[in-house]
Amino acid sequence: MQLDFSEEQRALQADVRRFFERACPISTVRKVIDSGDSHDPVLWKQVSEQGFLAAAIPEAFGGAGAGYLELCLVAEEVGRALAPLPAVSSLYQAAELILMTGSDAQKRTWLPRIASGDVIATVAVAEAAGNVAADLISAQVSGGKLTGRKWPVSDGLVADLAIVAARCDQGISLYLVDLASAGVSRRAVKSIDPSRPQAEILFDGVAVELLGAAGEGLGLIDAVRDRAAILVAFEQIGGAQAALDMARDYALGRYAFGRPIGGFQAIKHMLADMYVSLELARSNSYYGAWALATNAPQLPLAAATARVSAIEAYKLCSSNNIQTHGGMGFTWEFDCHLHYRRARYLASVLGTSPLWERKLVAAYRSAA
Amino acid sequence: MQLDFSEEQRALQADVRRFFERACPISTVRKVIDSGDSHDPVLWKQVSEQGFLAAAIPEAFGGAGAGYLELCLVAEEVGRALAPLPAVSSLYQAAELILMTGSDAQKRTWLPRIASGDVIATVAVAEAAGNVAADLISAQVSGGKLTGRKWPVSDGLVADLAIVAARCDQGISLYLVDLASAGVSRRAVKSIDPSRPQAEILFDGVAVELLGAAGEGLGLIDAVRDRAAILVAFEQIGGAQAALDMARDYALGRYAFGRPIGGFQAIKHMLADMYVSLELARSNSYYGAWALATNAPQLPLAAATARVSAIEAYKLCSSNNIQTHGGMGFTWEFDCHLHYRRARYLASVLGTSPLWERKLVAAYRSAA
Amino acid sequence: MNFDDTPEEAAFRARARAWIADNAPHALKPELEVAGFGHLHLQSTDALAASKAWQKKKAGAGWAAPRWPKIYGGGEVSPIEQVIWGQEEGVYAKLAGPFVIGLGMCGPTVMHWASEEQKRSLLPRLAAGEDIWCQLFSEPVAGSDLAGIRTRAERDGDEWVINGQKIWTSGALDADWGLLITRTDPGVAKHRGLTMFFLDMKSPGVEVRPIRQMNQESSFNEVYFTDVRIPDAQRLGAVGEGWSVALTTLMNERQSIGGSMPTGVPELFDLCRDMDLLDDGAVIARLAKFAARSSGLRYTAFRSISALSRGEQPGPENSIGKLVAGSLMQEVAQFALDLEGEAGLVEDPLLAVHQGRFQAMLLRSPATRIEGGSDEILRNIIAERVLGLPADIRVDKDLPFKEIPSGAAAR
Amino acid sequence: MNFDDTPEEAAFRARARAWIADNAPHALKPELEVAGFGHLHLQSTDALAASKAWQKKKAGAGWAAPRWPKIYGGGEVSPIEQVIWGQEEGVYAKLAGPFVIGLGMCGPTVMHWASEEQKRSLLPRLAAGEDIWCQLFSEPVAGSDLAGIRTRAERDGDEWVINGQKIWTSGALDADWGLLITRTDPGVAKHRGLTMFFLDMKSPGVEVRPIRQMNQESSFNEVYFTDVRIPDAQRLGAVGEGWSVALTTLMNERQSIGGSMPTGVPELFDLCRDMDLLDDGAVIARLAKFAARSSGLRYTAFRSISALSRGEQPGPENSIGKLVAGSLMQEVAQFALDLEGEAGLVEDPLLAVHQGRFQAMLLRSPATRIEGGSDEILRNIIAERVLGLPADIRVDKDLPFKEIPSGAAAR
Repeated sequence: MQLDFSEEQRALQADVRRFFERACPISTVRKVIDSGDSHDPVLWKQVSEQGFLAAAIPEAFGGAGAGYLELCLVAEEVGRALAPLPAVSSLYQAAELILMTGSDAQKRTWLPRIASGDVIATVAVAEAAGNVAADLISAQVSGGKLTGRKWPVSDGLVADLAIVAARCDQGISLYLVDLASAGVSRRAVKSIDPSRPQAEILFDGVAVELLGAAGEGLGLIDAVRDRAAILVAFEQIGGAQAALDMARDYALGRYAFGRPIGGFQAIKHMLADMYVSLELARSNSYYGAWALATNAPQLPLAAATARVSAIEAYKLCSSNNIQTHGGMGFTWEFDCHLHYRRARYLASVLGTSPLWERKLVAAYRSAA
Repeated sequence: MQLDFSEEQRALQADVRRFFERACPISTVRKVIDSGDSHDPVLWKQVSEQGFLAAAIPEAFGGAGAGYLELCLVAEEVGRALAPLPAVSSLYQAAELILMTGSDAQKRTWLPRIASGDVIATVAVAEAAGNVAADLISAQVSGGKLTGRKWPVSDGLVADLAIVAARCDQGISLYLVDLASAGVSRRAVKSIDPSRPQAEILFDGVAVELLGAAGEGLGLIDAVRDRAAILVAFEQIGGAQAALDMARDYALGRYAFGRPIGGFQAIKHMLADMYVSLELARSNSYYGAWALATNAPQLPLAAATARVSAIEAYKLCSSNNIQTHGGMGFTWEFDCHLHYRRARYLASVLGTSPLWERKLVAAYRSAA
Repeated sequence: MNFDDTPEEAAFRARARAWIADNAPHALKPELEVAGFGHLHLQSTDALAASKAWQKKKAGAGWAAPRWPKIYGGGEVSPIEQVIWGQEEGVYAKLAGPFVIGLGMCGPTVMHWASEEQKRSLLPRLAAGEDIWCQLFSEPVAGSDLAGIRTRAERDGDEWVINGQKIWTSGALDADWGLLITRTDPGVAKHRGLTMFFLDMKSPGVEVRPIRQMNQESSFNEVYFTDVRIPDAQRLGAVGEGWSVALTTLMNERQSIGGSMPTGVPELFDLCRDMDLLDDGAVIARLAKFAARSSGLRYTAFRSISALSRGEQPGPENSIGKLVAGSLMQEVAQFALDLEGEAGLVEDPLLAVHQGRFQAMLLRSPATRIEGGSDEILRNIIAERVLGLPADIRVDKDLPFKEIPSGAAAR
Repeated sequence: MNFDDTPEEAAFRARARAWIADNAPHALKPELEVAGFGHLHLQSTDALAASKAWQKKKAGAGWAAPRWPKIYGGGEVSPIEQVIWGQEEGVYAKLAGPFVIGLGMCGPTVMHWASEEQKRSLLPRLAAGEDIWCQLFSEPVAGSDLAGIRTRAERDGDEWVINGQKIWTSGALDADWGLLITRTDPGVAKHRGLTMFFLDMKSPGVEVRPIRQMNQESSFNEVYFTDVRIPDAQRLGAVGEGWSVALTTLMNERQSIGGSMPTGVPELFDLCRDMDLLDDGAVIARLAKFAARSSGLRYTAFRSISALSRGEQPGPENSIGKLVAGSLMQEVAQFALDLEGEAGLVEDPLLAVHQGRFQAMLLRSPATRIEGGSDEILRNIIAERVLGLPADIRVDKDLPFKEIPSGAAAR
């Protein structure tokens, strides 16, 4: 049994980590936040040239063809570095959807450009409060034209391509929409994690192209989010580990009452609980990686399990990191809040815990 | 505003506490447990003579006529002393039901005998796993005869009178059943809290008498349990306070690493959390006492709120009391497990948290 | 048990209510009602000016510092009357923000330690909102460990020369006066070498820099002192007695009774109702537990008020408020965003669900769990003062201050 | 990433499986499958006799103490092979209960500290189940603080005379030998005055009294020593070196890898299915969180096995098992009883829901959170050994043992 990554995979991860340490120090994250930019284009170009995030796109479509295990480890480093990149939108979701259900022509058209970073793609499903559900979707396609309003759309302001869930005669379908088309208007909306910006997009009779079978939109979203959930879980454990490391380092260096605050049991046990939560999430995520890489029938259960525990671990680690830092923890100047915000972004972006708890129990049930 | 008890009421409470300290040391509780008895008959006789538990039964029906606020404080002392008495069955539920909905004749027949302790009454609703619901009741009355099986029935082995929920043509009704009647058979079943024993009762064509309107059984049970929940909440805060006091005293007297274990933050903060939980429950219970005593329209909300927080407080205090005691905490010889068991009894006996959470939200909703 | 006023309380309440009806700035009411956490912003007028105007008007009728002696600008009401006043003042109390530190902490300290002449000159102006006070206690290396402060005061004739830095000072930008704790002798044990002053915030060498919080507001400041001079007459208490003076201030910090802190629970109910989630079992379970805690806080505050009404000191139950409210609000916010789905990502008040109030709670609540005593400090206080458990071991208690290990963070 | 054996592992597994198919007491399988926590009880036969028979048979083929040198009765297999053996042994491992302490803790200590002659005489009998060993460490006043033990050993010629009391000794009633830590010098610091022995449990002056637990089982005993004599030849390590010897024992305590501890989660799923609650939102929310923790434990154990398979030492992740499992099982039990409604009051296996298994968990789980390292001790271990945080301050570290404050509980 090897529920672990190989030495080669660990070596790749170490390379990716060194790359981000060099190319994406926290000042890069803050520059994106302070400027109101969508992402860091230089970093994006470098990452794309390295092929890190295109690890799971087959070489035939311009990807690195390395595989999902490698992509999981890249995601862990993205999370650790708080990298301001449209990975969740463009790679974990849009590229996966096209791979999963696109026609050969669609794959040839889009995947190489997504892999190269020339095209940023996103997925636009939500329109209102609440997790994704058919009755919350009123965007509509008739006569090949899309009309409706989507918000929030992650990376929506900078994306070139959107995969939009909309209503048609057969139910909810997915459509490829070139966001440069006539009839598209969009604006930035303030995001809880300004390093992962959100947009509102209005579609007013925009020409679209069907992706996948008509009427199967929600099933496809569900399927792709099982896959994305595992990649996001790796971002979460990377982020949680970074937050735990920050808290530990601060607890060792900060003195009160003549000793490091990390010597007080209140802090020691809080950090121990963070560690425990993170290890549980990590182990579940490794299992998820196996299920993703092997396309195992256990994928839905593994994805939901990884996601539920990774959401919890990153929430706990990022908020207790603030608590460990005391007053400095809630300043803008310290980086604690960047993890707290990112933890919330990652907890929301593929649908929130209540949705995944349902999925977990449903999957467990059908597995038993 | 006085969300608190009066000096006179506090003086009564002090009397009751002194009474239980004298008449119900922990050896009395253990005697009931070790002997397999249902309760301590000597203590029951003394309590009945003092009229403590009949505080809220009007003098016209043989009670003390003091009132519900007094009964709440008595209940707190019952809980603190872990008194092995059928108070929840006979007084908080059966007597209340008869008071609430009994005919004048029924009141005259039963209340004086319940008040004097000569009759122990109980309520028999459950028949299966799950909180009370119409479809879980299959006991049935036809032609004035009851047939069915009830379990668990608190104090069912020793009770003289049962109020039984059973199916009739109009739905679920309540019936008074003399347990000395022909066709009644019963046996003790092992209880999670052996100081509060349980029974299984079989009814095979037993003559019964309707209590309250036909078809309104579940509504009546619901209404009486709102009232009983507040009294039980006082037992719970009494028990939780006793468990917290035990843990505090042990933490002060037990040394490890050359100092009292109560000086370690892990123990200090655990005890602080117990205190916080208890204070929240106490405040909610005081509000519940006000609602009970004044028959306020807020009673259902106050009852559910008090019950939800008192269940939580007693669970937390009784399990952390074990944890504070370390190895000794899980021995039979130490008293920690008596609170842990009683906490579970009181959490189950009027229906469990999920039921009361529903009631709380429903009441909040209709209040808003 | 009742929720009624005594006849005396009812009479007082009627008087307060009538005065408020006649005098409050009713035009501001709608804006005040929707004002959220943090600094008060008003559209229609300058918030500080509105605050000062209301405070001044209250002072004229003895409502500005209700408990204080009249001679110092107060109203000499009883503790329970102060609570009733607060209930009646309602949303207009939000205007008192700039004066809270002065009225609640600096004023009582001045009243206890200053000369009669100083009291008569300072306190009525404080009460009337003419002077704003701030509290210069915490330092970058001394938060929970307040006695570890390092700002130096060195005697120079009839004056003291101050150098150092304070942090987490609310209202320092607008303040006229500051209550300042300094170290005058680093050669003795940490609690013994401290001395307290009050300082003219316009003195040369005082520099105030706002701190930007994670929620992008600035409720707090850093204050730097470079050779700031204070006359010895502005010393409160003896040289080296500063810790005793600080305890007066801190004891007053924990005395506020009346309202319970916001928890977000009513707002969460509204959200669930609007989203039609009140029949969802998962929602019910969480909501009920949240509501039970929130309700427990509310009635705990009522129990304290009841004690005041009986003329007693409230018991220790009052100490749980912030500890419960801080993490409750954080949990409520996270759960609300869980319900909002992806829409929870949007902070924009114009677009976000319920005007982004849960996003704001999420970003504000971490500060609540730290400011004015962290969760960990509060649990220690409950364990030690309420439950009587032993104090933590203090390795630095008897060391000369300058020999106490301070780690890298102190440099 | 895979769940497959290496070819070598597969060959080993086949060998183990074949041997078990030929040799295991298959008639006991149904009873072993339903056997719960605590002491093993069998209807069909005497459990201790069955245990000894299986252990003896395993010893004959080298499976009894798989990792040990053959010369001491072992099988000289690799760590991952031991895990595979455990997987294949399955329910029959429940028969090993009486030998777990001896094989896991006493044996390795003897192997490290005893003379060659002693090892050759003691260890093969231990491995073969001919001798049962127990561990005489904890005392009423020394639980988490093990180095605080007070049982005295005083030298008398070639013998030592033992007086005192031990507690929490598993298997003392059946034990032939005990590993005994004593205090030989109360005048030096607590860790320095200790000496380790092994003791014939049938010696005069040894008295064993079972402890009744809250769940009415008796997994543990008190052991009293009155002028018990031990030859000096049965000393392990030098006089005063007992703490080092004890560390050998304790390090072995934490090395068990392979299965994750029971959590009650699969049983809770079964309950919910039987009660038709798997569509209830409140149930889903709790169940999913429980399942995620339980699953996390399972795959954490898999990660440790993977490390063994690579020939590495597992990382610190293995330390979280009991900490998570103990409180998880307690929460699961409470929640199951919440679902059972009033029926949850019944403990009777014949009547209770699911044979009373959740009631049994409720009454067993508090012990799990304490035995073999309390939750608090485990958090300290994680904080210090995994995260590198400072140790607690030890006020008693340098005091002579007899001067260490011990409080009323020690008397």
